[in-house]
Amino acid sequence: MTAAPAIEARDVAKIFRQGTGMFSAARHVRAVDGVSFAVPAGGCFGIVGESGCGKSTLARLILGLYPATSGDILVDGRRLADMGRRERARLIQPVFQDPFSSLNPRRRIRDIVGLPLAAQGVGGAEITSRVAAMLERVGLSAEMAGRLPAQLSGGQRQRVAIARALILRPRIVVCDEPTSALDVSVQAQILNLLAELRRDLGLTLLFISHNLAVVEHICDEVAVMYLGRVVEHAETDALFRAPAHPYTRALLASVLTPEPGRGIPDVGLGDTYPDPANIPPGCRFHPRCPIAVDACRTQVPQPRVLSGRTVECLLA
Amino acid sequence: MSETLLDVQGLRVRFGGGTEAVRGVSLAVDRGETHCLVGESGCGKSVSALAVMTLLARGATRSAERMAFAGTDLLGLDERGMAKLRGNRMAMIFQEPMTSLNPAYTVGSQMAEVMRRHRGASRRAALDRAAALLGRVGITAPGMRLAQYPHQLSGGLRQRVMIAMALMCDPELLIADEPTTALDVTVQAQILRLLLELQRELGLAILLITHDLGIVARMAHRVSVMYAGQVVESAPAADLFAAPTHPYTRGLLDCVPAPGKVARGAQLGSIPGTVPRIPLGFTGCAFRDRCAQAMPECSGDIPAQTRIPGHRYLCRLPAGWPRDAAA
Amino acid sequence: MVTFLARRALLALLVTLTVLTISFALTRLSGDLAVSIAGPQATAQDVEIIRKAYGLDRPLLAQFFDWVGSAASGDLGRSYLYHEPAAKLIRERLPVTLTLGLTGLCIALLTAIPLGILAAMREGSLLDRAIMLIAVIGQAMPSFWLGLLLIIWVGLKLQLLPISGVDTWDGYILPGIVLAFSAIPALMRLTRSGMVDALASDYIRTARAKGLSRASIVLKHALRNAAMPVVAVAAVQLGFMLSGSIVIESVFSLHGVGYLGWESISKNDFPVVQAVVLFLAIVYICLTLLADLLNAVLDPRLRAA
Amino acid sequence: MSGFPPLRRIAAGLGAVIVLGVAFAAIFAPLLVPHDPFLQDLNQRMVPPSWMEGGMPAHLFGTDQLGRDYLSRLIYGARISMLIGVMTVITSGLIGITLGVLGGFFGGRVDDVVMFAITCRLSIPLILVALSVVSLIGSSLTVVVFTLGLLLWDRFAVVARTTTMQVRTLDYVSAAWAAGCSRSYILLREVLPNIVHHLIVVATLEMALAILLEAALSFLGLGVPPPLPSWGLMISEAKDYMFFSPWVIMVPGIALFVLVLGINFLGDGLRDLLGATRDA
Repeated sequence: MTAAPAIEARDVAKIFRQGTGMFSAARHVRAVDGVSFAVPAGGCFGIVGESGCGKSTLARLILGLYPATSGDILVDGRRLADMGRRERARLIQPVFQDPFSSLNPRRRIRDIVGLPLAAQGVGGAEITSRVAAMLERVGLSAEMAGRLPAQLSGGQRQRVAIARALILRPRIVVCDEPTSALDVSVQAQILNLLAELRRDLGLTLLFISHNLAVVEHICDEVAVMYLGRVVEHAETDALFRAPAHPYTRALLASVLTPEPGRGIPDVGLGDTYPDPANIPPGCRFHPRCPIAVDACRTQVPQPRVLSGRTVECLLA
Repeated sequence: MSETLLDVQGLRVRFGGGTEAVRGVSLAVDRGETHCLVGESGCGKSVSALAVMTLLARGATRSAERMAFAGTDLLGLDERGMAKLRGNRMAMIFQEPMTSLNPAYTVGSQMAEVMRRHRGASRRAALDRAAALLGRVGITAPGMRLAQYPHQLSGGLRQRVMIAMALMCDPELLIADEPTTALDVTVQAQILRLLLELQRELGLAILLITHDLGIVARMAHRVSVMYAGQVVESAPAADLFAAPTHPYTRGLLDCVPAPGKVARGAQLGSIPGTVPRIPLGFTGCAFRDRCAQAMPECSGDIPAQTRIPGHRYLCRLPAGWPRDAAA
Repeated sequence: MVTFLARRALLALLVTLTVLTISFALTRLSGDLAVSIAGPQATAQDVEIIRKAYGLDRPLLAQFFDWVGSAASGDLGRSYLYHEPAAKLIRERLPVTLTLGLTGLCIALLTAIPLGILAAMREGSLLDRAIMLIAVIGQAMPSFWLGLLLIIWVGLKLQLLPISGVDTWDGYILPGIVLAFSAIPALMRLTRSGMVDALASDYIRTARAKGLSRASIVLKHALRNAAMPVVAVAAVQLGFMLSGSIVIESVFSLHGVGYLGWESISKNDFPVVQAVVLFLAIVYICLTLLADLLNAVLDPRLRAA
Repeated sequence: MSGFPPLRRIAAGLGAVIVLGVAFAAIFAPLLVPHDPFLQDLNQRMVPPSWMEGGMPAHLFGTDQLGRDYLSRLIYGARISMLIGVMTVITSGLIGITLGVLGGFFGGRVDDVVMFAITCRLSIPLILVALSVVSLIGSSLTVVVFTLGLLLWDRFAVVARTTTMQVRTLDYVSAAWAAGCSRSYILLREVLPNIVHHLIVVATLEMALAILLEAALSFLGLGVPPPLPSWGLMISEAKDYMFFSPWVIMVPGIALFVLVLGINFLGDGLRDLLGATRDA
């Protein structure tokens, strides 16, 4: 393992100032608060967590859509912040959640998929042939090229988004909830396509989702985020077999597999909900934690390495 | 068998412009049971529920062979008569807790008005009942919550408020339309657990609409699987999961990634294509274009078959058709 | 809420200052103000005298700060024409304009809101289209022309109402109607679209699922939410009406603030022009502040800010 | 969708016919007029329209107080209205769209400045300031066009700003950033085409407003200077005679009303066709 990881995050933080401007009160939201991880080339790294945990912000930081407030993101050992937009585009591409807002409604599929090529200054004829080949690769017929997004179904749109992401042959694809807006039958099609493309093209995938079953199916390694921090990080099998953090345990307990008669588990969390604008002192999970002790209210847990995993919990 | 509370036969809903969203749906909900209506988006499950409540948007027309609630013929009721039942004996909660509460009024006032309307209760009495119910649905400090506005509550709390509000007049039937789809998974588990408890305690009948087979498996006594405006398979939950018979039901179950079921990176089962648009006057099986078992006869009339008593499905195939043939 | 108000007040102050600057710059656009005031017959000595008398020989910046300083203390300058303080002139004319504006607003609200609600409840029906047609026609009607038509038909031919003069209350009806006509289309469309959105919202479905009465659903649950943008626009419209009254006051020979502004412009009475512009701007700014406050009362979500 | 309601379609078609008709009259005015619109004939003053008692076939809409042919003046008046409408929309559109798009796209301090400019503009009493400017600089067509253009940009700015803000946050714009597109490319190719339908609708509203405002300014005697035949000026010059011959204000008034109505119908039709929303 001498090669640099494909993606590495070093203590990355993003603080949003909400309601900036001179005429309204500012509010600081710590969306991502000191996150570190590394993904080896060809790996599939899952990030799970509930709404407001900062996983989508992290995705946008890695895509270079927001500048990080502090910390570094490295791609192939080089700082993302030092790269030009074209170079960055050749390395990393996104697939977003909502296939309805991720395609420009006024452009044809050909132009949408060819956009990254056009941005690199590739000529028209080459774009046409490469778009046609890529559409076929993601399972769409070439005649789709002339259509508008409104004429496509949700699953077809997501295939178009994948084609756009892959047309530059990037090393890394960041998938932000790529299937959560789709029906289960279509979700399975898209997950199969992503797995196949990853294998064939040697892609590194960063896979962000709230659906643990999906992450378990597709990822090698998983990080669990809570209020802007990674609270547990391990290889998928280890994490699912023996979760160490009480939040991971609650998340896993909440997965409802289609097994009749098992009932609904008690996840043991109270009725308070996390608010990234108002992060509690001590362990940020303590207000909801079923096993919290007094120390959790005041003492901030540090990441600890335990039998092949990293956990942030005083009691783990 | 327990008493049937809601009995719907041959329900059809048509929208202007000639699309039929619901094409002859029949379902029955017994007292104290949970009946899950499951299907993908656009299959007509929500429209069916709204049709039962007479809450369809303007421009939609409803017809049915029979629609009865606790012996009352719903088809014969006018809007006024229906309004007397709604919120009183049959209540409904919705998918979007963020927008389902009126942003301009406090939680307390929105809850109290149900009881004031149906029971003529005083404001004081209605608020007391509201506070008691908020406590029952697991909200700490109900008194404080009553005075708050919806935007001050998180999604999970709002859905608890919606449930409490639905229970204000002790309904016999609760229709829950994707009540946890907009919520986080941990909150979803909490809300579903709450519904189970309330059902056991109050003897509620629940018509639960969902697209999530995991929820169906954990919640349902009886399941109806919908596809393109029809119920294609209906069975007791245990039997449906043990012996899914309609090709669509089987395909749907294969699509769900379940931890430990399919090896990592291996192909998930999937259904090719997308849900078709069904034009007026369509005959035959709506699933035939996506079905590996399709035969030419599938464009003709499809018989409703019975696997075992209580387990019906809408397909030509025999009950025990071999599963492997799907590959 | 307090910081919200403080920030709004600060913004209002900044806007006022900017308008102050603009209205000052405006009167200096023509080049030599003294020449304009003196009139075409004046000799060079006359102009010089006038320049001295009004302080127009001093540096522009000094004149500006003088004017801002005195405006801040309530002194809006003296009229060249009436030789009276501009503020006094405005105060004298204000009741006419205010009565006219409020009459117009009342007529507009009483017409627009019920019709807007009706159109929304029957969305897509013939009634809805008829009501929306009224809005389009109202928008196309030049107000001064409508005023003249009403004077001819209602005032002169039918002799129902007085056509000008302000001695009695009924003298305000015709100009009030004309003024209302300019605000009705916007208010009506806004009420309608607000009600259409509200009636299609999830919380109205909830209200129906609760079995509430139709009156309660429409008037309590939908209207309250639809009213917020209407309130904001009504305040803005009142501001427009006050400044738009210049046309109507001249058609109906009502001697209000608008008429004063027009008279001063045509007679080069610049201190009064400046004062009227500033006055109307401040009225508008106050009205929008008031609308923000009202909306905060109506919408609990704004109170938290 | 049940398609476009036929009644609205008829209205939109009617609007298009009216606007195109007036534009045609404006462009080809010299070829269309039966008489010189500026030629005074003091022997034939206040001749009523030809269908009324005392009317003359040579003057279809009669003559004014100076004996000028009313129809000819009406046709030349169309030039002024259309010119004012189009030029004002171009000027104010350029100002408003630039400000609004910049504020909406860049947000932050830029947006604060834009919002402040909009607030200031809205606080300025429109007619009064327009009148003052025209009175101070001297009335001419150019002055009126630029005064209105410099004053009527607020709605363009508000609509451009809010729609840009909405579009900016959509994922296809994020995808374009991630694809390595430049800022100007994203602004011009990804954002602008998706707000332009809203702006077209605003343009029709502003055109109607500009035409009405010019008429009002001319009516008050501080718009287009005589003897140019502005419709507003025609009404103003004729109002002393309106009690005895009401047609003198009816003819130009109806012309003004019909043109603005046509523009509004066209705007409503475009709104339906392009799927824009009304109130922004």
